[in-house]
Amino acid sequence: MRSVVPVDERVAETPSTATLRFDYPPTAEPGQFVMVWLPGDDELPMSLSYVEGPQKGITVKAMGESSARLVRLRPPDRLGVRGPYGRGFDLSPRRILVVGGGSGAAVLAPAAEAAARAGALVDVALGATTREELLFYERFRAMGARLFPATDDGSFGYRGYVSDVARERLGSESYQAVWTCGPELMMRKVLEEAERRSVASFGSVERVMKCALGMCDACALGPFHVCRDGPVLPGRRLLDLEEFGRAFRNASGRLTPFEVRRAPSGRTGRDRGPGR
Amino acid sequence: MRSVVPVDERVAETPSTATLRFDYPPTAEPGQFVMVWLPGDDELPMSLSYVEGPQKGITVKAMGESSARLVRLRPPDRLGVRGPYGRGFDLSPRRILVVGGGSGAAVLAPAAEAAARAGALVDVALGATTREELLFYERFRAMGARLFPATDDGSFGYRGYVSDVARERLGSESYQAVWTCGPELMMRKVLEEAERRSVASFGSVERVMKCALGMCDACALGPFHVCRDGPVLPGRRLLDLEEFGRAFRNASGRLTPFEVRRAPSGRTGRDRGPGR
Amino acid sequence: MADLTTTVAGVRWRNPLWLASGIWGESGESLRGAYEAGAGAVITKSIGSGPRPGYPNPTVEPLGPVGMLNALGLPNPGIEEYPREIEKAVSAGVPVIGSIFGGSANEFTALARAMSRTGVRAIELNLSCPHAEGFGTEVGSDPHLVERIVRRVRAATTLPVIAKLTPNTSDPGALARAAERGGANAVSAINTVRGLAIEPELRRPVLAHGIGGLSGPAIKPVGLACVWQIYEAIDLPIVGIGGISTATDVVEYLLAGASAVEIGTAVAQDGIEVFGTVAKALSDWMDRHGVGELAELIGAAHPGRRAKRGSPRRTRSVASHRRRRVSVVRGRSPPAML
Amino acid sequence: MADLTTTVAGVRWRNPLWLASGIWGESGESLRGAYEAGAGAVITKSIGSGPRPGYPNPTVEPLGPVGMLNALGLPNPGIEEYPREIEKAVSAGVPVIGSIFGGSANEFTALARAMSRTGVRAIELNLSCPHAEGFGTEVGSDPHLVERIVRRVRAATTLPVIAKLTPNTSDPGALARAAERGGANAVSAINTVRGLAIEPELRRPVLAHGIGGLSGPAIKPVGLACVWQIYEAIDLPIVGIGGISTATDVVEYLLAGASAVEIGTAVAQDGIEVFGTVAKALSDWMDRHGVGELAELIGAAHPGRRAKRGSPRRTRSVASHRRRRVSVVRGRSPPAML
Ligand SMILES: Cc1cc2nc3c(=O)[nH]c(=O)nc-3n(C[C@H](O)[C@H](O)[C@H](O)COP(=O)(O)OP(=O)(O)OC[C@H]3O[C@@H](n4cnc5c(N)ncnc54)[C@H](O)[C@@H]3O)c2cc1C
Ligand SMILES: Cc1cc2nc3c(=O)[nH]c(=O)nc-3n(C[C@H](O)[C@H](O)[C@H](O)COP(=O)(O)OP(=O)(O)OC[C@H]3O[C@@H](n4cnc5c(N)ncnc54)[C@H](O)[C@@H]3O)c2cc1C
Ligand SMILES: Cc1cc2nc3c(=O)[nH]c(=O)nc-3n(C[C@H](O)[C@H](O)[C@H](O)COP(=O)(O)O)c2cc1C
Ligand SMILES: Cc1cc2nc3c(=O)[nH]c(=O)nc-3n(C[C@H](O)[C@H](O)[C@H](O)COP(=O)(O)O)c2cc1C
Ligand code: FES
Ligand code: FES
Repeated sequence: MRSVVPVDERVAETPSTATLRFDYPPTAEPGQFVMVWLPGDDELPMSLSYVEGPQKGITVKAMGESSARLVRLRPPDRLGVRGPYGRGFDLSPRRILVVGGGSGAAVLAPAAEAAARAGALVDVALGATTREELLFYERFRAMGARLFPATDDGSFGYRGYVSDVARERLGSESYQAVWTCGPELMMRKVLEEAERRSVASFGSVERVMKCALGMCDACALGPFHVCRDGPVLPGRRLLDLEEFGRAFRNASGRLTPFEVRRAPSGRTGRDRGPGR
Repeated sequence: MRSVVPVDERVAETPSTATLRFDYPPTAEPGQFVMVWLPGDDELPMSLSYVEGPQKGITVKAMGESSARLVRLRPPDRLGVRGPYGRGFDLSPRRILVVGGGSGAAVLAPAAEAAARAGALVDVALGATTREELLFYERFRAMGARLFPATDDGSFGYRGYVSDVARERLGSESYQAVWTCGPELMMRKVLEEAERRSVASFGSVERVMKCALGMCDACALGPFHVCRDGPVLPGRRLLDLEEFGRAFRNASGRLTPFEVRRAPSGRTGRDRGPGR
Repeated sequence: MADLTTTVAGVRWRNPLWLASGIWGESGESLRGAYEAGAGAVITKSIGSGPRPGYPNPTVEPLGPVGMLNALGLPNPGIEEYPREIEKAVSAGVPVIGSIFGGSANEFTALARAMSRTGVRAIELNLSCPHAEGFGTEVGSDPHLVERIVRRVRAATTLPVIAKLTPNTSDPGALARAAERGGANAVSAINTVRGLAIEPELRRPVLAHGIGGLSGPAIKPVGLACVWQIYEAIDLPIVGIGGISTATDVVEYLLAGASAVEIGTAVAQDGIEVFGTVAKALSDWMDRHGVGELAELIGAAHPGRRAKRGSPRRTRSVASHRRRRVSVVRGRSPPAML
Repeated sequence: MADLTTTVAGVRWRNPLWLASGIWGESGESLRGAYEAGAGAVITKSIGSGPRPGYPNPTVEPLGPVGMLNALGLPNPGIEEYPREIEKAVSAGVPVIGSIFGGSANEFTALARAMSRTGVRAIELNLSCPHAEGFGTEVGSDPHLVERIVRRVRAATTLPVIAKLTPNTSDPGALARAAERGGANAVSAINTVRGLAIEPELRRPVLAHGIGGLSGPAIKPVGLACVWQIYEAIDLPIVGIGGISTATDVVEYLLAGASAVEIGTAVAQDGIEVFGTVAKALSDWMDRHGVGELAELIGAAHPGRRAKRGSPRRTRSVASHRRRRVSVVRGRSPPAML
């Protein structure tokens, strides 16, 4: 029920992020994730950044020790893979605003690609700390999306939060759906804005995962189990949850507030807690 | 993997034999058997005397305690059933001599029926102790077979061994196959005669059965496991086996000679050992 | 409509389908969700003295139709933190059973005291932790320790105490008798069966902890055998656990002697809806079979019980039962060996 | 081409895939057939002092993908009769291992003496019979009895002695150490896991005997865990048993510490051809993975063993192994509980 596969190809996407491609035939949908075992180390949930055909891909950002080791893998290093798990995006809307922060673009890219291929017009607000950390910029371009970049340091596109870019977009044009993935505080802002304007919104959320089978309760988020009901959940439902954007359950199951770090430069740091 | 089914219908076939019909959808071939559990009592191998459609049937002769209890069941008494198991008859020959002794007709009838329906000419040498014990006489007639009955007491048809009738048939006409089921000494004679005349021959044999899955070795007969390789085996192979017609393994696995009882009247009794 | 209520440990529960410990058991919302989905009672994750993150991943290995292995390592927020979660369920009227684990009778006793103040209706003792004073085996595989822990906990709380027994033993009946002597109000069985998975390509165990616990369809026969043997050994009500996912699984456990059951791994396969689905199917099964209440089924596959069907609980001695079973089931004198 | 030979109990066998006791084990022709199908050795049905018909049917309950339950009741023709069957296989050059069972050390000893005169290459002790002096549990779940039986048998024969251990215990390592102390040349594990099936329509156990033994896919994780723990506990070669049906199953057992394996229930699913198929697939697997001989795999999933890969058998103490395993597998300090 678990496959061990060699990494076929590694693509350095940004200084902190790499895509690993490997042969894993089970069919998957954009937005689903797999559990990736780095033998001798941890097993981490990773969204599929490439979902089509037998060769799948994940795009990993070095955050802690395990993800950093994962980013450093090279063919033919081996991975354990199980899944895919969870529910992905509804691909039917024809006018979509995609809002990605940091490694969030990993899960948004294949979904946007599928929607674009089916004829949707896709706008992408893409945020990162700095220009070279903008993930999948070229990939979004290649699928015909309009890009609205934002960097914390202003090295490319808008200087500041990608959520501000998203707000601007939602004010300027009318979208059928907003998809977002990134730090939870960012997602909360984006989803609130979308809901305020009655645009259907969906966020891909992260929680600590152990079983990925909807039983161990590690990923509990209000009434949801992110591994089974998510990771993609409707903004409407997420915004109802007091925890969303504020707290997560740590490995012991204890509700723990996200720490918001501020870098000396004053830019917004990332949430501590489940990745991104 | 076991079904418990009520007896839908009971047909008294002869004074010692009854057919029990029950709903058991798995597909089966003529010659295969099921393991029939009489709850609180034994579980016995029984050939399917009706193999087609969801309603199967077994035709049981009262031999020992368990089969006698089985014969007395009435709707809606319940049975446990698992299977079907084993290999049945090759139904391709177009000119077939069927030789049945005692309850042996139970397994031969559905096979003959299928062959006749497919266009084969079927002759049936049917033996019993006495007229009213001739099993499935009308059923063979209804399928268009020519019947050559024999009774030990001469109350109907030839007086004497059905194997003698079979020898006469094999001398008079040319058959493509001989199928037999009955006491092993009888079968041995029939198969020998067929092989002597180079007619392909097949016997349905009985051995003690426990697992019916080809593992416990209870039904070992030379290199064969009757539950898996049989119960229908080629005469050519059976005749090579010293045990065939002479000995069987009892429940402890010990090779035990068949006892041949002679009734006061002088007619051949049945083998002691696995049924019929 | 069949009556699904069951009485275990002196408490009447709306149905015999309980959420097993460790499943949907970390958050109050989940406990409540399981009850709303149809569970008769919900058991918390096993709670210890302090917060534990558990073992690193991989903590679970799915084994297809066989079930799964897990070695989560008893992650839990600890007895100080956890009452907040219980409160969320209890305040919504959910009958919660608090599961606790410890390494010694003292630890169990302190936990039981604290747990008793949270609003739970009963306490389940998870006796499957390594024996601190022993060598690798579980606390719960030593009848003396089981008796001691149960007795101490019994004295420390007014709530009903359910002792959850391990299948990793040569004699489940002996463990059950120990729990009965200690004063347990019920026993539940089984916890997971010791198991291991190895990844041949990587030449190492899959689970970070190595050895884990097997659950799901593979262990249904093991759980049934334990419940059967425990029913023959003691007079307490039994909560059956292991590989249950359908109404007929439940009926088998009831017939073997269980008064209620717990469902765990089936939640992974069928979702939390399994409780509602199985409750409905069980009620239908009972209607179809003319069974009005669960008492008609509980232990009814035991020959002694069969003979006096309808009585809620047999009182004859174990030995007379044993004799009777042999003669009724087999109808001949018993062979001496398996 | 990989070398499939393996040395167990001082004997070199052509491959590590042995026919498990109780499967194709009543007739000499079957034993021979299993060897011709590719088995490295064949183990007889367990033989007792006199003929036994076993329990009445139903003796077997198929459980689909999970495996099966059986309670055959050790049918066998007895030690006086059975040598005739062994002779048919031995005279054809088949390496036969004689399995015996008894209720006491005396009975085992007498059987071992008689078995030693039949031409078998080794003796396997089936220790899973009810303990005559005890209460319901198996002879083989009591380390003292195991040690006593093995020691007596060891003294009564010059043939290698393999002690077959039960999984129905809290501590497989303790049983293995008892067998080692008694002088066994190898241990095999596991026998079937205690299990039960109930027929809900009929409200009774399916098997005539009631409790039976679970085998097949369901118990593979259980067998692997036992082999793992036994490897950590003793220095004797181990024969792994339980749920094996493919080459990767075999590799998993080798990695867990087995020097050979036995295959039973898979014969029901895949036929006796399973031996030839798995032998070929194992050899291919080894070629594909650059493994020249089995010694490279045996125990290689144990961290201590991984560190000194290539050495045929580790010699370090159990305790140092344990420490090492924890640090290598987990890379952090060990949590205290399961
Ligand atoms: C559904 C889902 C999809 C994801 N997709 C991606 C992706 O496509 N790309 C990507 O780079 N990251 C993704 N992540 C995040 C990723 O799983 C890790 O959280 C991240 O890589 C950091 O892991 P780490 O151990 O290196 O970091 P650490 O700094 O060691 O961990 C960061 C924090 O996250 C928690 N945490 C993270 N993962 C786990 C876990 N599996 N089990 C327990 N605790 C955990 C820890 O408690 C810690 O507080 C996804 C997460 C989820 C839940
Ligand atoms: C493949 C097969 C198909 C059969 N088909 C039919 C059929 O269609 N109709 C029919 O009437 N009979 C059939 N039989 C015979 C039937 O299974 C019983 O053997 C027969 O009914 C006598 O059983 P009893 O217990 O009543 O007799 P008993 O006199 O108690 O047994 C007769 C002898 O047969 C042995 N024996 C028979 N069955 C078993 C068993 N299952 N396990 C262990 N030992 C056994 C006993 O050792 C005893 O020596 C078939 C047998 C086999 C093997
Ligand atoms: C993921 C998981 C976590 C578990 N955690 C606990 C636990 O914390 N305490 C406990 O007593 N049992 C725990 N168990 C055991 C279950 O409660 C149950 O006894 C076992 O899984 C058998 O039931 P099942 O086959 O229905 O899953 C856990 C089981 C699983 C699968
Ligand atoms: C039908 C059957 C009969 C068995 N008989 C014996 C026996 O006589 N002696 C013995 O030691 N083990 C016996 N066993 C146990 C097997 O040898 C083996 O230990 C067990 O089945 C686990 O292996 P498997 O999963 O490959 O079947 C029997 C098992 C089965 C299924
Ligand atoms: S990770 Fe276990 S329930 Fe979601
Ligand atoms: S009945 Fe068991 S092998 Fe045929």
